[in-house]
Amino acid sequence: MAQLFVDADKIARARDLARSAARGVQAFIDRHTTVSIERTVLRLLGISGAGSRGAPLANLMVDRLLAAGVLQQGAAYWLGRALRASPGKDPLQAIERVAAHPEKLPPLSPAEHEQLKEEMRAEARSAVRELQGRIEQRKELKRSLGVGSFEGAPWKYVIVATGNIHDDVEQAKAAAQQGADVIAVIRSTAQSLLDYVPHGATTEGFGGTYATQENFRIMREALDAESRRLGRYVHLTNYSSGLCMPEIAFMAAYERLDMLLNDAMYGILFRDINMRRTFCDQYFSRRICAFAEIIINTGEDNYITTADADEAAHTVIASQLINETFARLAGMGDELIGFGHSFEIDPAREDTLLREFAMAMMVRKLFPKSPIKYMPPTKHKEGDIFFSHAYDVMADLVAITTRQGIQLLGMMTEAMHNPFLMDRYVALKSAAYVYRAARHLGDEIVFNPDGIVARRQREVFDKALALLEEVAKDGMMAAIGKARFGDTARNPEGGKGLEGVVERAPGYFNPFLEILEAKA
Amino acid sequence: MAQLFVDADKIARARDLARSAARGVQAFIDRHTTVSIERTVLRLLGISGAGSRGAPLANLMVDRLLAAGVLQQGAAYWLGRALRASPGKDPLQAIERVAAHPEKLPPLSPAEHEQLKEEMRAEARSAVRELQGRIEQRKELKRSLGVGSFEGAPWKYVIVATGNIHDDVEQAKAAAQQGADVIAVIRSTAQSLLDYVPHGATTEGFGGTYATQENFRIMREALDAESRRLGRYVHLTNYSSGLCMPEIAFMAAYERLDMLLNDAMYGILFRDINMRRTFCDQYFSRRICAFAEIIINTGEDNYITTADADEAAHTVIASQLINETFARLAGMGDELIGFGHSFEIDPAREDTLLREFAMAMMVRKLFPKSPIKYMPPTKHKEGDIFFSHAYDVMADLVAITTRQGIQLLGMMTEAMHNPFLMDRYVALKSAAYVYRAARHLGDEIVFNPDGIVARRQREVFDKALALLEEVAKDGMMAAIGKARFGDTARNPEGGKGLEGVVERAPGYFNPFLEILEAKA
Amino acid sequence: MNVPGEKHLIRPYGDRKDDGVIQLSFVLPVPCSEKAKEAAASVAKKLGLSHVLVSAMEKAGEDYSFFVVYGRTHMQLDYNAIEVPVVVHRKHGYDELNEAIRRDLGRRIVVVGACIGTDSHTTGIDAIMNMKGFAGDYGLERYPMFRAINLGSQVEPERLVAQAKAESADAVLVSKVVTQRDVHKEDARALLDEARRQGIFEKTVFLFGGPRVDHKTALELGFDAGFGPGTKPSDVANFIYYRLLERMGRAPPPQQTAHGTQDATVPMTGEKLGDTL
Amino acid sequence: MNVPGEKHLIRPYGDRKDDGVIQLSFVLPVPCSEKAKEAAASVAKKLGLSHVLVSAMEKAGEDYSFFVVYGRTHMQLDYNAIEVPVVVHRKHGYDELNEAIRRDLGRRIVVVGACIGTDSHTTGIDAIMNMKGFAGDYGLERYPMFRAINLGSQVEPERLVAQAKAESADAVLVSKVVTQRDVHKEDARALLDEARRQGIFEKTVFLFGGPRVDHKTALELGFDAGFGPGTKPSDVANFIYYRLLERMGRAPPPQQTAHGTQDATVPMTGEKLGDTL
Ligand code: B12
Ligand code: B12
Ligand SMILES: Cc1ncc(COP(=O)(O)O)c(C=O)c1O
Ligand SMILES: Cc1ncc(COP(=O)(O)O)c(C=O)c1O
Repeated sequence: MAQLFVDADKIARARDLARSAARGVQAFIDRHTTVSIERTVLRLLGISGAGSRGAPLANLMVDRLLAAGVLQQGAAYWLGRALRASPGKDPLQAIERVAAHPEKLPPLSPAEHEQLKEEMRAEARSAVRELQGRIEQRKELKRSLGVGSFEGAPWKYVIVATGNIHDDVEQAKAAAQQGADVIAVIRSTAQSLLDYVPHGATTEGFGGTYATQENFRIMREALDAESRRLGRYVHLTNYSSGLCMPEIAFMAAYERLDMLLNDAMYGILFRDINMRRTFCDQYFSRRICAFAEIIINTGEDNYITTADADEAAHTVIASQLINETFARLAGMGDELIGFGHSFEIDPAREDTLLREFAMAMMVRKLFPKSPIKYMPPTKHKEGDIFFSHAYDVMADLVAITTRQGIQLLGMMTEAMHNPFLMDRYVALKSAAYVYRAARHLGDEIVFNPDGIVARRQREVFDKALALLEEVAKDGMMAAIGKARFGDTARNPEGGKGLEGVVERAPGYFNPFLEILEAKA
Repeated sequence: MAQLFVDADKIARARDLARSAARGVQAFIDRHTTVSIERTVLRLLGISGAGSRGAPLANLMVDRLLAAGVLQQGAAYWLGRALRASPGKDPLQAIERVAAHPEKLPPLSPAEHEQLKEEMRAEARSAVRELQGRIEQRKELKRSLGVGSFEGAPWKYVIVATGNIHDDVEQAKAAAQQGADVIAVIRSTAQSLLDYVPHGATTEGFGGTYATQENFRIMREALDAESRRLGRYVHLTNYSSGLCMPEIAFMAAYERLDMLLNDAMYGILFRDINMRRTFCDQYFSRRICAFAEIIINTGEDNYITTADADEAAHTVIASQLINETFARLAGMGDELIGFGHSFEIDPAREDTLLREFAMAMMVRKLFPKSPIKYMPPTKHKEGDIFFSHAYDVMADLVAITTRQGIQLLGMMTEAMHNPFLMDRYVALKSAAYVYRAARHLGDEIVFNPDGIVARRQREVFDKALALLEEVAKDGMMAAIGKARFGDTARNPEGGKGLEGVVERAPGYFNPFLEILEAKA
Repeated sequence: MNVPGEKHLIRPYGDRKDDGVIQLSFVLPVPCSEKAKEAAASVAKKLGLSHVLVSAMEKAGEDYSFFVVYGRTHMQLDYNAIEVPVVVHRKHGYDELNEAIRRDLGRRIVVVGACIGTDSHTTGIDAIMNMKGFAGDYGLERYPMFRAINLGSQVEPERLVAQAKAESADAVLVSKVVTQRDVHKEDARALLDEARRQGIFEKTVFLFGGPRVDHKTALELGFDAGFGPGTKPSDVANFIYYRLLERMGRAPPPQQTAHGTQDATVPMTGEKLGDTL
Repeated sequence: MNVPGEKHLIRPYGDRKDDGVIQLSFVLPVPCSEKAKEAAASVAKKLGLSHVLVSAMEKAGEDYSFFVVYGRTHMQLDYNAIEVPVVVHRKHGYDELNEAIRRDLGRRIVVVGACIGTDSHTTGIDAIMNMKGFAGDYGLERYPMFRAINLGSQVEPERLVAQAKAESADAVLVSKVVTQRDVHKEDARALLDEARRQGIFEKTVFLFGGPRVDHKTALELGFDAGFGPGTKPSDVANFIYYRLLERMGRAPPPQQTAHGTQDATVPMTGEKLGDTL
């Protein structure tokens, strides 16, 4: 059950505003590419290894092309040229060769040019076919097994974060055996700022484990086995976020991940990544997610861990509508957009359960077809694990009652450390109890249409609408400049990774974008 | 908020049945007295000390009178006779004297007889006046201080049970400081079967601390001081239950206790105390409670710790209606009847929260003027304290949402030991959070009138009605004989304490009963 | 890594294998203060923990502080060195057992039980003896080959023993639930003394049960067996049958186990126990 | 019973004074079984506990068991022997402190702060430095006599030190929240090394803060002070003022404390700390 007390025209109006705000940005996106988009193209084309000092080949190549000032043609184009210029040579050397003196390259006749592109398109099509195959395997396994604790129950989402992929596997398996439906491997703190994706299996991370293609593979393999044993499909998720959004989206798709944290603004606001860079990257990464049918989780919960959850509630709604627009512009269906929000109101206040119900129901109803991602209390968690546990239990109750799609289970030790094995066990057992005990509560109760909950919804939505009016007027980038989201101001020239944004040349060539955009 | 989905005529019908079932018993009660009623009369008349081997004087005297076969006259009468027979002598010796050869006593002229009774009545009136004074003190202090966490919040009731009154005081003070509104000093397991009330302060008990007048005094004194310091009145409760119901009721009244566990049938079913004895004792004890404005708590929660909570739910309702009748027959106002029930459904089942809501709302609404006493999960508690805590939190939610009057807070260590200091702290902190978070939830939500909750209420009430039909037909005692309550069969001649029941002589004299029955 | 014979060293596991993480909570009788917090930390250190983190200091009263502490122990346990002999007797099903009794004893087994002393927690003994049974497992009363007499609650030793004598019972079943200050042990001893006094101690099987009872303690107290939480009537029925056979010199004596007698007749399943503990 | 000079022996308290009751929970990397339960009991016994009760054995995974255990420790602590020197400085109120700075230093105090390394948990440093402050207590930015420059998150040591140097800051405020595998200490050391390299270490006050920071560790790392959970901006403002006075030889050096600097400038209230821990 979930009730919405906001009137329909206001909601329609808000969506229009979000759309027009996004349109400007999308125009920019369509005129640009980034180093990480181009690296992703190369990875799609099979450039997967790493150089001597661990630097991924895709990075080495793209860096050369960027330095040579020719990236705006598209990496796929240059790989084609390079291989044709020095057939049989190893791709990196070939690229280095052409990048050294691009001007020296013999010009191509229009026919040759077309032929080259056709060859690359053929490559791309077969790459996409292979990818498609792997995605089908994932869907097939899931189809063949049960999903979730029962129809309509949120998927129980827990985090593993030991820093060591092998410990992560141990803990993920234990969690799966105790009822976890989704395993999230949290990344090492540093990773979002790396402009490359580390290579291979890793055993040292801080606050998390590096997201690498090999780590993805290891964990998914373990979860496939576990899913089969349990007869229940266990999802895997990670972060397509930071400076490598599209690359990680590709790796995730390839390694059969089910979900990705992927937000149009998180990197900008919480990692001070340049906004142009993030906007371009989120687009291509979402194109890949749309193709791979990966559910994305947006990061609005983060706003209210920084700002006051009660005061900033409207920014969550506004941001979700913006994320929705961007996701749709990238060809994503509603069923793939997991809107994030959370149970974060200061428990020292009164009627917090009512206010959380108000938000949870509103989000649920604003995006009826989407798998809402519900986050637990974190900011006001205490070292008193018994209290923290009681606090989490209230979030479990709201989650099952309002039928959130995916619930990240709160950890009683949230205020201290990354979840321990026992913390996850305690959370899973209590969540299972609350889901069971309140299974049909949502169908039983109705909230007073003029009560605290209804009024709270209207108040929050009105503020969200006002904010969107402003954003639509000033434009997204300006609004971010005025710290309208997450209490943080960012400007279009600031932040990390701007150097990696390149205006596309007229002849910009990206065979995958052609395929993905055609598909939609 | 609480909703009742049972139709009014059925409720009226059920009350009639309970009344007619009780009427037969009340007729019996009015024709009998018991050793403990008579001991209470003596205690009211100031016989408070204990003999050499710790036996209370009141017991020594009443035993003599019973042995002499003259108790049916009433102890007050014999005390009068004795003091007149040997003026200035110590009362015990005086009684022993008359009891030795009652037949040898010179007969009294009707005038003398009347005069003697008048003297005793005068004694009684002054005793009652003194008692009244002490009760006023209690009410005065309460009036002068705040009560409960906020208007409409259940009073937080916690148990202390160290076995040592001095440790109990320590723990009670700590609990009061952390928000406890009611302190219950649990009795030693053995006590309900003792046919006397131990004397003085005690430091050794099992599963609880002996209920003695001195222990009452010590604890109330400590709580008075604490209440003043905190500016919040902290109630004290104990058990008027077992073989000494009326005596403990008197001691509690005298020592300014606020509540008493007192049930018309608990002793019969759970302590195998003779039913005639208990019915008589509960009557006089409740007369005293009515006079002293002591809130009684009935023990229906016990049925569902023995039988299955879901299956036996109707016995709780039927028993409450019977307790109501008996209480009213003893002159108690609804505001003094704290009907007991509890959150005991096996958490392994589905929709237990809905079923608990159904019961909690029904009880709340059946007795709108009464302070409902809500008990926590106990039977299905586990050694996993984290799970147990989550389970208790759900009971807190139901308590605040349905506005139960008094909530006994669940202990996460219920399955292991009597509450430790830290267990109480954890329970109080979480209850305070849940009360705060859900403060107005009850005013916000409405249950579906044809939903699981509504249907469950009707189902339970119909069964209760059927049971009452049977009880009214066969009569209370027969019904108990058929194990209709608490899965336990008892017969009128069985159980402990029958020897202490005597038919009143035509001239039976009990000046206090005269006063108390007149008052009503 | 568990190679029989070899050592199998284990340690508590929180974040990473063998990190030794343990959570503690306790109350100290001092008001909250930095000093109290330091005291809490030293409690943990005195227990031999390192990386001590006092994650919560809560005011549990003006003179009491409640602490939640995390730390790491450096102890190791050799899991292979832990002794829990499991008895090999095969557990009979309901019909099979009745049949076996008929065959091997040729008569009904008589058991008398009660919840003794001032204890009136009957649900435990009822679960074992009455028709209904426990967790879907029939109670002894239901077995054609058992005659089960349940005296209920608050039964004094004298009475229980006298009754057993009168019925010339094969086994006496004793339940104690209240354990504060070890009253359950006192009462249990009193019962056996009474049995000796009335001279039925030798010829009768004595079983002790309750949530805080385990086989080891029961044996120490002089009982034939102890039964803890989660006991099923069928465990008890099987145990009595085998014990009687054995007294007739017809079965291998079950080895003593350090545990509730689930495993005196059946290899037990931790889960189950985990659930009912 | 707390007579200064004399011993004040305390022990954990559960049911009765000095019973030594402690609750434990931990995971062992073995499946649930009676043997596992016995192993859990021996963990508690090896910690020196008696009356060990394994109240729960839960299946935390096929190869992992989660235990809740109660037991009693026999240790005693002499509460009077626990050392937590409290500094005597009087804590100035907002206006009073601004006034004092004007009077005693005659200029604004310049502080530069950041959340360093890869750590982007800025709410802590923001709570101290920004206008808004924390728990109703104004942030440094708000004080007329402070000039507070907050560089925000993920600032590399070089940058923070360079900035401090450029502003010739009186104090550098460093925040670290992520502590897994002690990364907060590494980063803190890196910062001070950088300060030495750029030659501002001697003349600048260095403060370290975060949820897992305490004064003791901070001192060990080479900082002037450490500030833990619940720190108020006013605590920090006062500390800096006194420390600068002292460097001018104008105030008694605050004794070192073993704790968060609430009590380096004010006698602290456990409650508060209890609440925010
Ligand atoms: C139900 C209950 C009651 C009911 C009892 C109703 C009844 N007819 O039994 C009522 C409400 C009457 C009650 C009263 C009291 N109770 Co009570 N009660 C409980 C409760 C909630 C559940 C016990 C239960 O029924 N368990 C279910 C049964 C099936 O499990 P079991 O007893 O372990 O039995 C199993 C095994 O142990 C074994 N078994 C048991 N006995 C035997 C015997 C044999 C021979 C064999 C083979 C096996 C066997 O087989 C059974 C099936 O597997 C517990 C708390 C808890 N959750 O455990 C408190 C608890 C037992 N009660 C407690 C107390 C203190 C009391 C009181 C003394 C409180 C008071 N001072 O008023 C009173 C007085 C009772 C008295 N005079 O003895 C304490 C005991 C503390 C301690 N360890 O000493 C507990 C633990 C609650 C607490 N934390 O304080 N109680
Ligand atoms: C909010 C939050 C976030 C927000 C941060 C937003 C922001 N702008 O700060 C977001 C969502 C971005 C976030 C992300 C992550 N987080 Co985070 N986060 C938290 C959370 C929920 C609350 C922290 C907080 O704001 N506390 C409130 C402030 C006011 O308290 P405080 O920091 O202690 O500050 C006070 C005192 O310490 C002191 N103080 C602090 N600094 C300083 C400095 C000086 C000079 C002085 C004098 C005083 C002082 O004064 C302050 C006021 O009293 C905690 C969990 C928790 N409840 O603690 C996890 C937590 C800190 N996060 C954690 C992790 C692992 C992460 C991630 C690394 C997870 C991941 N791998 O993706 C990411 C990446 C962050 C990064 N790159 O650093 C872990 C850290 C585990 C550990 N001990 O190592 C925690 C504990 C959660 C957990 N249990 O796993 N997080
Ligand atoms: C969208 C998104 N990306 C990433 C992260 C994790 O932070 P980091 O950028 O350090 O991986 C979060 C944290 O919740 C998030 O919501
Ligand atoms: C009415 C009543 N009396 C007494 C008791 C306590 O038992 P005992 O008779 O052992 O004091 C209870 C237990 O809940 C009760 O409900």
